[in-house]
Amino acid sequence: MDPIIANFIEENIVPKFNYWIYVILMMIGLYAMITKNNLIKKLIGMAIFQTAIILFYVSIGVKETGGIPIISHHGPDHHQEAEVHSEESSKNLKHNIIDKDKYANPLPHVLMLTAIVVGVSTLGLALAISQRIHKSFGTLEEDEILNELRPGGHD
Amino acid sequence: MIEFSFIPLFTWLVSLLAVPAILVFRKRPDAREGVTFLAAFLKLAMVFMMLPLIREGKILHFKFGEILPGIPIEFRVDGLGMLFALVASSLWILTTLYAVGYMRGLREHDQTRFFACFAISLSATIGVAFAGNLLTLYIFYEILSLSTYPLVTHHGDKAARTGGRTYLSHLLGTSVAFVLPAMIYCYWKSGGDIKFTDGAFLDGKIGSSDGLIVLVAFTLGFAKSGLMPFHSWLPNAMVAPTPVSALLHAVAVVKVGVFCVLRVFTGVFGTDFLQQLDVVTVITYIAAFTIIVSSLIALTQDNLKRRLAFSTIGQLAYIVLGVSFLSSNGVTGSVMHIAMHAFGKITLFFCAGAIFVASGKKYISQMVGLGKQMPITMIAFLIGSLSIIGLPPFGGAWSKWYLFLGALDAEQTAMAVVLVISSLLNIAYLLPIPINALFRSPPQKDEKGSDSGIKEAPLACLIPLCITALAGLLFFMFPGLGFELAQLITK
Amino acid sequence: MTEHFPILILLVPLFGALIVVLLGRERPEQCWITSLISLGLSSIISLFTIIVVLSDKVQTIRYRMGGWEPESTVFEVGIELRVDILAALVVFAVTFVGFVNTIYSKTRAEAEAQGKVPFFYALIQLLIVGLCGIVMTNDAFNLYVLIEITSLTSYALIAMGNRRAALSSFNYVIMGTIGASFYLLGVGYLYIKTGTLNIDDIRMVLGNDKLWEHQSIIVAFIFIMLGVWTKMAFFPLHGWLPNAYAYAPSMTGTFMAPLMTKVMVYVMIRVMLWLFGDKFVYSDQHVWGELVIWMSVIAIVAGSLLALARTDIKKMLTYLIVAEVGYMVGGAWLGNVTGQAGAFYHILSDAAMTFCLFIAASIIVLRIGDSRVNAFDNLFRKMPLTMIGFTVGALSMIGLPPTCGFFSKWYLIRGGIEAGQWEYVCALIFSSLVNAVIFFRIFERAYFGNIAGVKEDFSPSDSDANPDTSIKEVPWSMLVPLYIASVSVLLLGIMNRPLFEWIQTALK
Amino acid sequence: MIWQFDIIILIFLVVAAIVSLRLKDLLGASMVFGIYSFLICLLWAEMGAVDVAFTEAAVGAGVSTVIMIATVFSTTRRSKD
Amino acid sequence: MKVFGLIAVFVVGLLLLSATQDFPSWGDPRSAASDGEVSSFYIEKTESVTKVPNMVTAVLADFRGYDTMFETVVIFIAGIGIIAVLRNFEGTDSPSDNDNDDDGAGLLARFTCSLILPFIQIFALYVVAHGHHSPGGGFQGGVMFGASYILLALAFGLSKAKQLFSERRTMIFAVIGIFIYVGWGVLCLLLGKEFLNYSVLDSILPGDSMMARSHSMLVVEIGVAFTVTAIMFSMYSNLSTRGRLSKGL
Repeated sequence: MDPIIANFIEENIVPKFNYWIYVILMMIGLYAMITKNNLIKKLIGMAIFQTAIILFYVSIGVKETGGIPIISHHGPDHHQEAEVHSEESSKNLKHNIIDKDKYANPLPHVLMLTAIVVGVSTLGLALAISQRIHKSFGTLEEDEILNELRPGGHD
Repeated sequence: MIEFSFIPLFTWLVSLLAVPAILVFRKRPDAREGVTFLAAFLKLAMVFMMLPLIREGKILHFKFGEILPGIPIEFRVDGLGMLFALVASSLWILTTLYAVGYMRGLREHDQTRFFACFAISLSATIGVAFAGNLLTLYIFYEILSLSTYPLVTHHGDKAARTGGRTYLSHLLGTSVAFVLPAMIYCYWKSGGDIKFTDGAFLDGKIGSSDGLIVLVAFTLGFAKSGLMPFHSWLPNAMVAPTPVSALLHAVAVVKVGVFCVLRVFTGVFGTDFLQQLDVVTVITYIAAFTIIVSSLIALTQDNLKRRLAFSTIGQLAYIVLGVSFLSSNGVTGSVMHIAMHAFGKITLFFCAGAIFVASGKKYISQMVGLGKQMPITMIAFLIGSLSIIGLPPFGGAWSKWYLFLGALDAEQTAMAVVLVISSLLNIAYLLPIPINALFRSPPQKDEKGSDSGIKEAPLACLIPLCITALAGLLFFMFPGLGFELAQLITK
Repeated sequence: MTEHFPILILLVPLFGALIVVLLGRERPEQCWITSLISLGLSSIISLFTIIVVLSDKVQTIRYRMGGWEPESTVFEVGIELRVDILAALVVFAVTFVGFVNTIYSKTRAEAEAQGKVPFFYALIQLLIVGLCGIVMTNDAFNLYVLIEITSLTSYALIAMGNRRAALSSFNYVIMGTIGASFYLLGVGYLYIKTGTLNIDDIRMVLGNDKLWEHQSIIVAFIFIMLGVWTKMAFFPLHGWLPNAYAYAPSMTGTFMAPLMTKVMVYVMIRVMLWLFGDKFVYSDQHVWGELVIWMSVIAIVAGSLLALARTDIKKMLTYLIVAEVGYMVGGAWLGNVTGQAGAFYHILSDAAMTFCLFIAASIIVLRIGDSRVNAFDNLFRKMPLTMIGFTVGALSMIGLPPTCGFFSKWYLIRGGIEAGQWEYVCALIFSSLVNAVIFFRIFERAYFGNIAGVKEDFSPSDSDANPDTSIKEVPWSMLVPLYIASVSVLLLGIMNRPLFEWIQTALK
Repeated sequence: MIWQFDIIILIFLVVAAIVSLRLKDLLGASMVFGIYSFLICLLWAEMGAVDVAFTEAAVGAGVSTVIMIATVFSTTRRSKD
Repeated sequence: MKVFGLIAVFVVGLLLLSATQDFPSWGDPRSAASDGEVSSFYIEKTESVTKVPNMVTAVLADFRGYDTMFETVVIFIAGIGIIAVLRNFEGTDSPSDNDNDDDGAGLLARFTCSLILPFIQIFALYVVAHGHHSPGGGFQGGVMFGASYILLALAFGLSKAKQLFSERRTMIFAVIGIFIYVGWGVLCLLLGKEFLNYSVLDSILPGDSMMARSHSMLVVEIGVAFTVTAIMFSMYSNLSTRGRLSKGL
């Protein structure tokens, strides 16, 4: 294989394949949103698009060395004082500072919780609108709707 | 020298305050037109009140409300503005008198709207005449365009609408497209100062190429001056009733156009600065071209008002030409010509209107022998056309003479030739009308036709045109005031 | 107390919305007065905020949510609100337009949202909450959440209209989600490089670490801009706007058309000058400066021409909005303070005049029952009061003194001249000429009517009486907002000098 | 953090996304979309974002799928693409 | 259209990929975001300043509580928006299909549901209450609680569920949820500190100011749970019946 390509893969793909997959997912979702003819399909594409972005954010927060962002006082770094479980929370903070590499970055998770909520709200509202459209046009296919509007609408 | 005074404000306000009164009295025509007359006389009185101060060389000044950084709404009365205000306000009275006769004679509709817009346009005109800075000038210019639109389209039929469309599109379009950016450019170049003072504010602040562009933008942008190629609104506006044509041609609109051009030359650039920029030849040639071409077109027109319109275009070009000589004589000639042409042309229009009211004739070919029925009108027409042509003993002679001198001062013999040729053309397209009317007998077929029973127009129409015709004579005898005011700016 | 004003501006309409929903089915008639009170209160508070911010010692209110002072860190750990004079002005515009529009919707809400009145008022108040939050927040992600709040409320509000409205609302959902998600992506790219979300801190990091030439920052900028442009209907991305605003219920259209796009323009200016900083945006090694100016030129020209081609008045106005957005984008991208300040001043003035025009247009359409311009015969005689208001808005749209449209054009053109972007200047002038054509076409119609109409009122005597009294003026609840709007158009024009100076000082 | 596991899920994700967009039957599409949500929530759990995974499991795989299916039932299952 | 979409999509994708080249490699603990001051502050200081080991909950409900408030508002908007869009009160819908209400699913399904529903709801409550120490919180718990009602509606028919949870009640619950959240913030405002600054509440809550923060988080999580429960159910019940609330799936 061409060494340049191999080098490129070494540099850019292997350590960053998450980003690549998220870009691919996002492209799939965006393509569906733009070109799909069925409204529900557009919405599925929208959901995929949003999850792809969420995936990207979560990937920001990941640490190879870190676990879940919940401070555990039974973890390996607290064996020496496993007996003082009471009032530890104030004490062990004085004794040993928490090693931040042991925990994933919580901020992206928080942001993505909000993003998920926004996503489901948008989805619900859009589904309601598409039901309304189906009630008044009798179809969910964009082209059929536009054909029905053709004589009336002037654009 | 410069002294603060409220009179300019009141002069501007008086016709504006007349508008609500006119609207209030819309059901009682007499009271309504009484209000108009009152306003007109008051305005004239105030202008005369200012006249002595101006003649002493004072400059009246009034400002309020800074609307843009460093730019208030500002009135400033100097010689040029004074002269223009005099012409406009004195002619307003006559035009009103005439309009009363005309509108009632033809039982026009919507007379209230007519008189109200008339008053608004008059105060806009005074605003332009007294404008103390470029923005004020521009604002009143636009107000004038808008307020005359209902007058031009008074009849509201198809022709009137097309005419109005051309009118508004030309005037608004050019002013927004050329004047506004040029003004902002000046504002930027001159560091936020666009006041008219004795010295021009753009003096020495701008390069030659930019100067050329800005100058052309201004001169063409103030399309009310009817310079080609933006002249076609004027003939199209002829659909309006004759008093409106009088307003357009003599009192307000076109004069405002040339007045703005004069301001640009004297107030914005300053003649000396233009001298050293050496860019005005373009304007000179545009003006000369306009003079010749419009006169030639005028020859071919059979509709009297259209012919007069084209002659107006030519006469305005005289004024621009004169100022573009940048010599004191030229400027004097231009300033004088504003007044002279105003009186001459308004006479002609009054006559045209009187003929229309009395006989319903619009076309020159129909007017042969009309002098029998309406001698006074036709004699007045003769006087007016002689004054326009510029033959002594009529006022036009002075302005033409000074324009000629200006051409010679500027060593522009070509332009002198143009002046001569165009005067001949004036003779060719103006004189035949009264001559035929007075001295040739009407063709036989018209004997038993509608011409029987034609007599002079109603008195309200007749008096103003006699007055203006006489004024043409008087200006030849006593041109002093005109000179004096003209000197105030040229010195 | 004064330091709590920003959050109070938000909380009052929020509580108002909750109360309205609770009142709900039982007493729908009280929803109007409730929202009127809450929005009036909110606009009064924002007026006071302007006064506070103008005082020399305050200048900028910084309000830290939860009181998280960054003691051990230099960066903000919480979310903070930042209110300077620009934000205060826009917030006042939002709340005030909301208040006036509530007056307008007194009668329309019952008519156009049968039985859904409480939901309408709740949604409109939440929309105002979202808009104010957008303007005041200083946190990039919080901005996203608030953008989504405004988007969701506007989807629902638009979809309350007829079936065309539902369809256009669906398109809006798709476009709006793409836009918001692009913005979110951009913020993510910024976060992965800078590690903070506070707008000022991000600018600081970008400045300190010289991250400007990094590809990811450039891409982040591009995506944020794309997102914001989609939400503000910048020309190639404007597809969703005209139908959405034209078919929405009238009281919704009158509120959204003036505000949504303008607030997004404010967001764009904020992103350009505060999030990335002018050194990055206007730097020479990026090609986009010229490009965006040209895009805005295209937007202005295309918007004006599309508006010229429309006969439906509401459609026409919506396309004019597209053109106006072009004005503001171009002005913001000129790269000099005059242009930016002009664009910002145009946000306010355009809000005023669009509001005026939309109210007038919806009143006319309501009365004559036909939205085509050809049906506007003799309107000046039939409903003079309405047409006066319409005229003021139209003159301002054309840009004639002394309306505010003239002055914003003045500043924008001056900025264009200073920047030497002549194509932009020409585009501005062209569009105001086209606007003149558009509106005088309407005036001619409304003034003379068609030829037959003229003949009919060509009476031998001097008559200015009203020819036919079939069409009446609308009730005060619609005329008062119209006149408030047109007065504010004139007032903005007269007040332009102090406003412009405040804006300039805030931008410097 | 086993990256092989990670990449397998990612590939499944892409497949699920494409399938749910290709299916002509909207009900099936919604179902596959539910599967997609489950996969992605698995992925997040494995990335250490437990709260996000929890939420996605409850919302994405739960509620969104349910309301989507509800919509499909109350409108139509037909889809041309 | 398809071609245009394809081009646009590929342009976007290439732009994004071109940006990834100067990203920190995936999972790198030294990346600007993960090593940055803010995230380090959250990781190291959270427990000391808020007494909450689950950083996500702490950041969600306290540091960025303002976001979460609007997140709740977003849910609320979705709920009332769906009703506003779908419901039409002119009564154009023929009430014919409203009468014959379904009786839900089969017997077995009902039995199973009646068995598991209590556990679901209890677990939901646990998730809400224990969000400080374990994954979960108001939002997840609320969704589960709402899902339990959805399950009820699926099994026993919507009308049965509406008896327990009528629309009026739904709206009240949703409003109460937001009211708890915002009101709690306003309480801080009234006590003279910034909005949502829980630390001043130690005067009315047991424990020091840090414990006050911890307790306040529980309160706002409960508020979120209220709203989310109500809205999730109303979303389902409106969407599954085109807003007529007559006949479930």
